[in-house]
Amino acid sequence: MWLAMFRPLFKSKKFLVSILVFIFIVLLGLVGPIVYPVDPTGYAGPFERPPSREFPLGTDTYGGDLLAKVLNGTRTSLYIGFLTAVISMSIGIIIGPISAIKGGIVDEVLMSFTNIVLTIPNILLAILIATYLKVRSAEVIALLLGVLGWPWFARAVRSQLLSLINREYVKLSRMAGYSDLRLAFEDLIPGIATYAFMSFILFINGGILGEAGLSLIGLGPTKGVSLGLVLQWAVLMEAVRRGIWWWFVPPGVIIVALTSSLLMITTAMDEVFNPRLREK
Amino acid sequence: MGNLVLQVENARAYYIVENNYVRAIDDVSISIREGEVVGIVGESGSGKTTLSNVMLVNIKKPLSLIDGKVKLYLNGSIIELNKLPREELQRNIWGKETSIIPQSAMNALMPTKRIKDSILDVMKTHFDEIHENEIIDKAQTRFEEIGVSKDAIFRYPFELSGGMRQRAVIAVATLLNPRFLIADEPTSALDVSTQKMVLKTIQNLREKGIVKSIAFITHDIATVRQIAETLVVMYAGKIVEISSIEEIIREPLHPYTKGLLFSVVTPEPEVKERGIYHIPGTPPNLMYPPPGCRFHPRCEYKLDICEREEPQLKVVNNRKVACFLY
Amino acid sequence: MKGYALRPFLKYVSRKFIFLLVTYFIAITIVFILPRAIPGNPLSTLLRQIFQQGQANPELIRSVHKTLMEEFGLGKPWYEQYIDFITRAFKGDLGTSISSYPKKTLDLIAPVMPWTLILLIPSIITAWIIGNTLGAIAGFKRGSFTDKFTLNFSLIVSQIPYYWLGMLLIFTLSVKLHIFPGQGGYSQGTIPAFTLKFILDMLYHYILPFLSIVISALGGWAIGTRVLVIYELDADYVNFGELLGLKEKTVFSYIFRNSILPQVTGLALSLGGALGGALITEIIFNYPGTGYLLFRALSTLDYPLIQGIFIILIGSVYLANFLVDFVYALIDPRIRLGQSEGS
Amino acid sequence: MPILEVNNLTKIYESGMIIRRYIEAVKNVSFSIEEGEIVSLVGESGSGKTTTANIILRFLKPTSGEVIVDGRDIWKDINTFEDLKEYRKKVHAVFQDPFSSYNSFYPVDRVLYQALELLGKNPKASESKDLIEESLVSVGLEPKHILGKYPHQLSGGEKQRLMIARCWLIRPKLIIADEPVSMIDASTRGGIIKLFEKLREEEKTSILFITHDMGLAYYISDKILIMYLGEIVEQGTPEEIISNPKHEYTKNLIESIPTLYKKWS
Repeated sequence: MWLAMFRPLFKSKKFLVSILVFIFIVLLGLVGPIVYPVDPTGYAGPFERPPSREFPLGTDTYGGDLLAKVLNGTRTSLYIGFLTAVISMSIGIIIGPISAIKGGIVDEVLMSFTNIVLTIPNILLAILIATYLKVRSAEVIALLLGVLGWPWFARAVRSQLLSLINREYVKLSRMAGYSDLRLAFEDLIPGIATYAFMSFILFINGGILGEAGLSLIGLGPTKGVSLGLVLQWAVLMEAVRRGIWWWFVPPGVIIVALTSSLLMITTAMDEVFNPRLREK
Repeated sequence: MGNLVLQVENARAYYIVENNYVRAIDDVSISIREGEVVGIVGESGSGKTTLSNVMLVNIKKPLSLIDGKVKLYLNGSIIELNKLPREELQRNIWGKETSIIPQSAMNALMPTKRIKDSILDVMKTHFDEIHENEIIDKAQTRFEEIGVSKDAIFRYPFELSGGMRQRAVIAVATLLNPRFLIADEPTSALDVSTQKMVLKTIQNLREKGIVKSIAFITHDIATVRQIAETLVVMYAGKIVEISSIEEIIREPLHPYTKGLLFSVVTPEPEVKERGIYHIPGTPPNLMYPPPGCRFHPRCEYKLDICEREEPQLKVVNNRKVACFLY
Repeated sequence: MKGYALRPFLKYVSRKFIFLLVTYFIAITIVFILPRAIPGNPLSTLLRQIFQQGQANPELIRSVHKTLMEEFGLGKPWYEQYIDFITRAFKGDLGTSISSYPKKTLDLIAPVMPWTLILLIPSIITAWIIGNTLGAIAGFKRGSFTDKFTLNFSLIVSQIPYYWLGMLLIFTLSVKLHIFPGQGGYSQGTIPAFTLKFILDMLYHYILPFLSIVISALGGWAIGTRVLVIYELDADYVNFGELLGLKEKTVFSYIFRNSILPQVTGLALSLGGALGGALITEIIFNYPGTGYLLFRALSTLDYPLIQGIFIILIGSVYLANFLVDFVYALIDPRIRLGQSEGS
Repeated sequence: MPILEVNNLTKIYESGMIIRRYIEAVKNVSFSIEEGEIVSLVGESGSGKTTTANIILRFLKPTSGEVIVDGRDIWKDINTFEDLKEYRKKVHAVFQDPFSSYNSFYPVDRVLYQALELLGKNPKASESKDLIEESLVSVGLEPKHILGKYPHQLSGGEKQRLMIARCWLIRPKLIIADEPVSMIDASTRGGIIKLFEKLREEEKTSILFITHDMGLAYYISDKILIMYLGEIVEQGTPEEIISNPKHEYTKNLIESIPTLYKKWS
């Protein structure tokens, strides 16, 4: 059944192209640092060299090897994105269903809370919190972004579940003596699975872009390398105005390629699975 | 019998789905005459809604008119609607000569505009120059004729109750006194009390001469029986029987008509007496219709020929039926 | 009659207002709690740093210390600190800057705020209009080349961070091609004034940061509106309108109008994110706005200034949020007049 | 003893956290159903008939009043999961929408396996397979044509028959049939109606037939209850209701129903 469901996805050109791009970048991040084992934080050679055979992406002001930085940075950014997504999703997948299933006052309280977090400008809040944290590991950044990112998902899960719970097949399963837990696993979760998967992808994007933004104003991870940190140093060292394009172009290209390929994957999935968007 | 108003000749309209055809209507001909209300009855998948689109020549992807003609008789001349480009239909035919009361009248009016503004928009398509006050006056008169307060046109659709909204839609659809009006299941979503009100309204349209003739499309014989004189019965993209409604109720000819009529359950003693009937099986997949008569797999009077040859509509005692039994 | 018609509108608007007010209160509370709740007490770290920096003037250090102790009310019970904080915040006293001691935070923010508003408001509105129009056209012509192109373009563009696009624009149009200035809000050496010369100079500097926000923000709107329009294509009023002869143009205007309404509330929700992006864009462009001030405050760890900026920014976001919702309630008759439910 | 007894049932919906709003969906409704009886609950949309059904099915807690099934109060006397299962075996339902009665992720026969599980039978046992085939045949379905199919592969009528096959397996004492044929084509409706009648004949099943269609109610029921704005405004035998309606609402309703053999004046 699942296989048959996903088959039409592989007919979508958009899906195929974007998944290839995504896999390529994931490989860059996972395998790259192994294939190209240069210390991303170390001193590699001459300053501010344009790309050459020796330094495929050139070097920065401190003689750091930019290819090594970009490969390791990709890895960190992916890690942060993934972790952010896990955190946001976990919160959303707890709050949304509780709100939908419990209903009543529980629902109203949880949804008010969700709406408040939704309306608080979360980027600003992330900046503010990050300011007070002296040590910011990649995990802390992900936690910060993850904790602020879940409300829209919780709301969507709640409303989808509400429509599922009132479906007649759910009532029929209950009439067959299903426990709430069994009902959730057999009838409810499959119904929101594709949506949750698509949201997970969007959360990854949020994490990657959020990290880059925080890093750029000096609030990124305090150790290690990330794509955002590479950009931050490029800005601090005036790389843009001094024409050192190899410093700030590659990390940006990777961010955009990564996040837009992920977004395209979700769009392609939506076109296949959402009957209202399916081409006639 | 009055003069012809609209005629569909040998129409085939197919939906193109993944390199295949869904033969939604297949070789269908129908004539509508002045002053008559024709009921078109059929169940889901019978092609009745496709037929309504063909009568208006509202052919949009994935539907395509493979074959056939749609003729409108206008002041002695004949216009072949199927040959007109869409823009021409929009400007000179739709809303002006032909019109429709759609199935879901609840949401048929632009929700975020006052009804009067929607009316003015319609007028702007048909006339180069319009006088706003004149149109509003005229529209208000029509609203009152139909039984909606004339202030309703200054309201948004959501401010009107269900029955009022339905009638406002009827008023808007008939503002320009179209010769031919399609009512596409206009009452199927309504509670019975509202339904009766709407049926009366539609009946009045003809009595007052606002429209010349009406095609009333429905799945419910009991409803159409209150309003139509002639009944067209459709099954699986074909017309199986055309006759006066009284005769059909007295003596249905086609086995499908018979089955359909005897499955109707109304609170009448006759129904309890005759019992409730049903047709076994399910309608065919119109991507692969059965050979011969499309009803033969479900027909209890099936002959050998039914599997091989397609029955044509033929005249039997002043009635038309497509069945080898006659 | 008139009063009756107003009722749903007022109800909607006042509900929004109360909700935003409560949320703002919570946001300020978070601003209050954060420095006190985070382990390692950043305030004492800060104080230590001030001493360590060993600025020459011990008198200055002492008065900075005194002001900070007062403003943060350290030593007092937390609820007194809290009440102090809130009352001062509502009086508009956002504390004293450390890096620019003894200037009041508000006096530092006031002159840079207009720059941010001038950059942000026109650019997000422009992006909203262009993005929605593009998306609506694409949705209306769904499946066409225009649609596919617009969609793919928007999918990529929507993922470009404002600031990175800013970097690319500076590098190509300023550094390489010398068409536009790549930094600042106006030429160095000129003094802000209401002269035509200055305004032209300002606009000249305005173009690149403006473009970088507009281009990257429009993609998201286009994607969203396209889907809304596609949903609307099969709506009953569209089919009925067409069969009454409405021109394609009119039908499009109907669909456009109805799909854009939810995007108005979308605008309200996106403001926070847009502001965050714009702040960083200002940093890239050395644009003399709040973002740049914030960046300075962050690098000097000027906590009172950082807090002040946040209280103002979050407040502005909520104010704008409310205004957008107000406009929304005005233009959507279903909200203004109160749609009867379940009819 | 009646199989179902509903006494002074009231359901008020409340909403709003600060400003509370109340909607009375069901007002003081009382009726009873005897063994083997078919009772129709007739009302237009919004009359509260589905809310009543949901309360009897124990999906919704009433604000006040009691529902007694087979001598036990369904809220007071059902305390454990086992009690609930026992109750589920006694009361079953067939719903309006055959499409949303099936989860599209599973083959349609899942609804039958669920029923076997409820009865405590091992769905994998060969005896179970026989039971399933038997139930399919009894509702006029060809097992080969149904087993292993997914919901979109069956017609609405077939799906509704399958629902009744499920009732054949469970053999409940009471079936709540909530508009079971209103989404089915007229020409196939009769077959499903007959299946309900057959259940009543052979198993003495009581049926609460919820519908907006007075014709169906007239045809199938022993007793008709007319529901309007949450209240039962009139009840009686079909003949009494049709030929001699007392309440204004009922009169108007009956006058508005299109009839087949007589045309409106």
